Amino acid sequence: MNAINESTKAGKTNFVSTITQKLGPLLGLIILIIIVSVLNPSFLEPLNILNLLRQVAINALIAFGMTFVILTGGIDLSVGAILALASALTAGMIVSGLDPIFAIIIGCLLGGVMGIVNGLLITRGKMAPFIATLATMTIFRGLTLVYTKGNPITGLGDNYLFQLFGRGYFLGVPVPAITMIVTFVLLYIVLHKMPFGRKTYAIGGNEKAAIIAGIKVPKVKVMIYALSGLLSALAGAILTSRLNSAQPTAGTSYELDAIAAVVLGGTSLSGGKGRIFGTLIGALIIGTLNNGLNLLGVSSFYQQVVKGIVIIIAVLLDRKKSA
Amino acid sequence: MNAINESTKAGKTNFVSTITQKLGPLLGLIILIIIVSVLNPSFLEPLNILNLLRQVAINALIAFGMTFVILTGGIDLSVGAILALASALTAGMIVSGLDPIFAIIIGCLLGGVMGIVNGLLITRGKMAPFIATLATMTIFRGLTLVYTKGNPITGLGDNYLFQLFGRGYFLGVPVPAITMIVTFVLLYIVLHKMPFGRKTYAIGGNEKAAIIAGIKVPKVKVMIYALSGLLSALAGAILTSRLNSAQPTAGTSYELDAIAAVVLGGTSLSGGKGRIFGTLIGALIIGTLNNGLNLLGVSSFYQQVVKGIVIIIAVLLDRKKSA
Amino acid sequence: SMQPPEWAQPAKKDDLKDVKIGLSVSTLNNPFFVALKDGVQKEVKALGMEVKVVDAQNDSAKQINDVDDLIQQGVDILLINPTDSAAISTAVQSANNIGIPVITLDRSADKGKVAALVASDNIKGGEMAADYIAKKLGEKAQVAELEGVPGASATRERGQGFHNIADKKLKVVAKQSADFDRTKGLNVMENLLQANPDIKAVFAHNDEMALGAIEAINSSGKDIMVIGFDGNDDALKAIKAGKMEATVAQQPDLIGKLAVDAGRDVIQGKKVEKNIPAPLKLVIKE
Amino acid sequence: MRVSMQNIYKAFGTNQVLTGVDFELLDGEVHALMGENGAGKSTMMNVLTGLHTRDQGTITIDGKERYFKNPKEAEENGITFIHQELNMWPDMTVLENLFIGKELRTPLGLLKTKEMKALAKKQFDRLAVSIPSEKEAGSCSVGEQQMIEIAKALMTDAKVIIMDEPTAALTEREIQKLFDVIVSLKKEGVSIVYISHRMEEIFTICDRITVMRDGKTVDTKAVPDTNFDEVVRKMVGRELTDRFPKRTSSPGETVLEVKGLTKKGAFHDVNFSVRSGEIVGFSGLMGAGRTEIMRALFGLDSFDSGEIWLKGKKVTINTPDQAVKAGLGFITEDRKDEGLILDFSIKENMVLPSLHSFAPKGLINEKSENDFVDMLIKRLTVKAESQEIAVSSLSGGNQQKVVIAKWIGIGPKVLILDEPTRGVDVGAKREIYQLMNELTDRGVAIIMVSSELPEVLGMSDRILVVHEGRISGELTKEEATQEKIMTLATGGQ
Ligand SMILES: Nc1ncnc2c1ncn2[C@@H]1O[C@H](COP(=O)(O)OP(=O)(O)OP(=O)(O)O)[C@@H](O)[C@H]1O
Ligand SMILES: Nc1ncnc2c1ncn2[C@@H]1O[C@H](COP(=O)(O)OP(=O)(O)OP(=O)(O)O)[C@@H](O)[C@H]1O
Ligand SMILES: [Mg+2]
Ligand SMILES: [Mg+2]
Repeated sequence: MNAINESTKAGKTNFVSTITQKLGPLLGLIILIIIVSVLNPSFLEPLNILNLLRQVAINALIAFGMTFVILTGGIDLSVGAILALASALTAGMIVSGLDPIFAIIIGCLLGGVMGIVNGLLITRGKMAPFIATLATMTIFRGLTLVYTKGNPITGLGDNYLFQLFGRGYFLGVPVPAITMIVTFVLLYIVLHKMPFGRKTYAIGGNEKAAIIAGIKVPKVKVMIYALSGLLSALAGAILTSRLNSAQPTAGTSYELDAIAAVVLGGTSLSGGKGRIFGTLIGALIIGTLNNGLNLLGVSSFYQQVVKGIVIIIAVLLDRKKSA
Repeated sequence: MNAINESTKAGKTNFVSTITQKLGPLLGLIILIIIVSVLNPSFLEPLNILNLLRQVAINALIAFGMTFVILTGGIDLSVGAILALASALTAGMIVSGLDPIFAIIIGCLLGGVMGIVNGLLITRGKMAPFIATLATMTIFRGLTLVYTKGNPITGLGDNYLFQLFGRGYFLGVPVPAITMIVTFVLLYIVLHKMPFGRKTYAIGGNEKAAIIAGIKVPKVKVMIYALSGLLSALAGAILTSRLNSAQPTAGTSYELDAIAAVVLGGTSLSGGKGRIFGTLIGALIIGTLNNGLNLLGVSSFYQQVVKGIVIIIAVLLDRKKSA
Repeated sequence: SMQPPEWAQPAKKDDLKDVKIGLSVSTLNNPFFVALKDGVQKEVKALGMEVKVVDAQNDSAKQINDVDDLIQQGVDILLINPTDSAAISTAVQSANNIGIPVITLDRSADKGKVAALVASDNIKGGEMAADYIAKKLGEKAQVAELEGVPGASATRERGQGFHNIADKKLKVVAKQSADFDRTKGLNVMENLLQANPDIKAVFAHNDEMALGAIEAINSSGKDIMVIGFDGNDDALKAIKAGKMEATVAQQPDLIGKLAVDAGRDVIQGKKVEKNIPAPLKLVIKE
Repeated sequence: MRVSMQNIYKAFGTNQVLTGVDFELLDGEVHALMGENGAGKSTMMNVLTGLHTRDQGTITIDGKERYFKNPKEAEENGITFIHQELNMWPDMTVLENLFIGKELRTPLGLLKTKEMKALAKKQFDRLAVSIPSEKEAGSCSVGEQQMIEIAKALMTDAKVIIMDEPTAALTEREIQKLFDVIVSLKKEGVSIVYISHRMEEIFTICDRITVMRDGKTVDTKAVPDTNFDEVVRKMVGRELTDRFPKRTSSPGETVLEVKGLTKKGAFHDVNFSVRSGEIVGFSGLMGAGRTEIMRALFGLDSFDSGEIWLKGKKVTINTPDQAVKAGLGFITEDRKDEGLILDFSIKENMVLPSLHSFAPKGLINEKSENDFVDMLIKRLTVKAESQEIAVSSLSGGNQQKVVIAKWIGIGPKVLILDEPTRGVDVGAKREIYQLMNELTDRGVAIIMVSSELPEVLGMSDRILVVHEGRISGELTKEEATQEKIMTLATGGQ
């Protein structure tokens, strides 16, 4: 019965619900910020906000790619593994003497190639995205360990630009935050102002109808998984710079954080509905939680409990509104 | 295009495809066993087979519950966390003097209760199973750490029955393997010979129609998530007995192994299609891989790569057949 | 620029009366680090100071965020137990930038200025284990090695130390990773026994894996010597009960205590040793 | 069983669907329920059987007030509903489908498969169909699936059976069988609510007619006291002059030519051509293979051999995007499943196949998009408050217009319409016919697959009949009659 009523959306309520739907996650973020800063005013200090933005950047970048994937009704569990493998390969190139910036670019492209593998397994191989990316996650993780022999790759030199990439500031703003914002703007345009975005939504909304409307669904999907891989690798490059090394186990369970950000941002896991702005907010919510709970001195054990509960509450509130 | 063709299935090929579909995973297992035992004959030694069965039991039990969940079109990411929490609680009760067998029973029921929480979030809260169980996974993991303070719980005494439960033999067969087989038979009957099983398939096949047909979908779903929780806790009890202690981080990423077993067994992640016998085979495939790769002395790095590739090949072959 | 903008720099504190210590632990899912944390907290309490604890959950990226957050809370000194020596460098450097002294525990930092490192010598410990086996079982005995999480510094160092001796005096017939995890130690050991029935001894990179291996060995009915590393409660009990041969015991609570003491000295402007060794001892059944 | 519904109100959100509807069902009568798409027929019956709860109003059964909590309770009390949308489990067997939720079981809770099989066979015999009970339901034809639904209803000892468009997917022979069953049920005192958009059927089988409009009852009359035109007038609220508007365009040169199209097991040696401005009707029995031919032509399914020529040039069409590029449009028979993206707005659906023409520089030009959609909405008289509302909230007829509008943007050379008016009410039907005329006036070549003979006869310039995957004959508009088509469709000469 519920399942049927759910689809009940009359024309007029649509407008109102679109508004609350758009503002829902933002409202959640604001409430969270108010709570945290009342409990510990140092949260609002400028340096902390800058730190927060930097901390959020990695998850946000991955989550942007994940947004496209989830909008098509898919999922990408391999993002963390791609991050690790691309980061190891990039570091390897740097150590072997390649120009770091050039290495980062190649690393991102390699991440894109790993994404293409996912995309081909899903479109050509007709595998469920969950299981295809679960398998490639295992494989990429294994390859990372094989490549690094399980050791971190260090000795990345002190190229200034490379260090800036993860740790520096530009006009007073952390560079990773700038990377995040620029990427956001670009992807926002792609998703909401360009045909590619429409196709993404269409595939998630009704794949059969999208095919019949002449959309090259396999091509679009492969491109989207490639995007997800590329962004994971970009996040990996930031991490490599921040950690001044490539860690073989980097990015473990980052897929879950990214998915949580997407869902907190109001995007539906069944595809076709959602917005990338929501994902940005979702990533900020998770970042604020991590940062805020640390500032409040909550033990890491309880932090997990609180994070889980916040996710549930946020999603439940979102449901309520649209019901 | 693919999506549409997929459903095109003419009547005649049906019979053949049902046969290969039923035998597919079994065939895969047999091939795998042949390969491993040619490379290292000690694989087939009786003791190794008994060990293998014991190692498989934990994943298989969890995967049985996961089969029901996936058949309804859901997913349960919290199984590993439930295993850990239930196991910690059980150990806590034993340490505080409760009869171990009694503690195990209570522990399993508590696991069922955790599953009910999942079920209610999904049915009442209308949350997507992925995100609901992702959140409870975090929460249960956090609670486990809070309860154990991050330390293993030891000093479980030497109750003979309790030790038998994870480590003993009955008629020459490891007790966990017996538990697994008995559970399998019971669940096989429930799934294939009783109305409850029909309802499970009906929900996954067409939830709206199931509601109209008068199936109490929320009730069935809650029961299924409870079953999944209960079986995870049972697996936890076996683990506790085997390790003679409760580990705070027990069961990490067990959900992925369980899902892999279900999918390798030919059950579709979109629900409504699959068999529990396949899951048993799937768990044996994964167990054989783990055991065999160890026997062959393959480094754990390459093991991951091989596991991922085997999953992909198995699923692709399955696709081919039914196409 | 590599520095945060002027307007965002926190005001430097000069009131040293109520000292606030920040402790960043690599993980609290492991009794060793729990004991280390407890050691810190106990000493802090004894000295009447205050401590903030954050837990990186074995994630290097989370750890440098954690350190940022500690700095934000205005700690006067940072005790860092790094998840990884290379990865922690940036965090140490950002603390250096603001002038907060750093002391590392158990593991070092590759870069940045560290006032002191308090640690047991893992390489030495690995050597102790190999020496002990060679002494007990004679040279060329067949041994297996259960490795920790690939890439973790403890895995590398303990393995390195072990092989320093074992490669000469023993015959390492198998090594597999069991991720410092008891369950994996059990399963991996079962399988290793199947493949290598003539193993006489096992060196595990930590006690958890050793305890798992013991369960496997017990059910196989074989008599194999197991040496662990860490000296946690369970292991000590097992040694007492005669189930486990020995463990290279660290004293994590002592590491914590020594670190706090060093921190106090740094703040009071006293000179401290760059390397503060925490005693390591081989525990066997008396 | 007598059922009386009085002054029923029901709203979904702010969408007031039922506004004080009255309905009275007597013992042993066949009562037709008629109305435009979205008039609220299905909703009223869902309120009766407890799937939806009413906002206001009273329901009495045999004189006593009675409200069911869910469809199962209604069924246990003798009211069974055969839903408009098939409630099938394609991956389960026919037997499992029949007994879902009411399996027979032993005291131990085990399934009694043998008994259930016997019961199933009994019902299928009664309907004179033979469907193996172990067959997967998804591999049954749509007609067979409909028969399974009917058998399911007959199994319940119902006193009232509600049939919501039961014949939409049945062949003539199957419809006749169904009518026989209805007559015998009536004799047993079973009352039947019969919802259909097919006028001919209503006047054949029903005793009384209730007409609904905009969520209210307009009138209830005995069949002998009314006629076709009166019912239509009451349904649409105005006079409808002729059902099929006059064809005005005259065919030009050949646009599409299909030569020797063959797919083993589906269709063989299919040859035909369509000229610009021409409507070619494809007739045939359900399952004759018409849809499969069109899907292959459009690149959705593969075929084994054959050629496709467009404007005198041979083209390769392996995927739908190639078909769209070549100027083909395809309005599929299942608009919800394949035609529309239900959560998308009218606008987003309409511009989907021609997206790139609105983004010449990469960015979508929203202004030209809006103008274009406004123009289409006006020209196709789509009833909607704005182009931003989701198509899921439109009535069936309006949804179908959106599907057609979608293809106008690509400037199609050939438009394939598969069952363009299935489940669409008389008023909307006429508007769709008019639209087809307008398109042919502009030179579009139209292929219309339809199972409704009056429609084929009324709208086609030329009629091709398909029988078991082969074109069994061609009739001009002038020579075509129902009888001739039926003979060809059943394989006679
Ligand atoms: N579950 C629902 N949620 C929201 N709106 C609904 C729902 N069911 C029906 N409606 C709306 O109620 C109105 C009436 O629908 P209903 O299905 O009763 O019409 P109908 O008379 O059966 O039409 P048709 O002839 O097309 O079957 C439509 O506008 C429809 O969109
Ligand atoms: N997706 C499908 N899955 C299974 N069988 C199918 C599918 N599509 C068509 N069929 C079968 O292929 C045969 C031809 O069907 P097709 O739909 O082409 O006939 P049709 O003449 O267009 O009739 P209809 O009016 O039902 O569409 C039928 O027996 C049908 O059941
Ligand atoms: Mg209806
Ligand atoms: Mg058709």
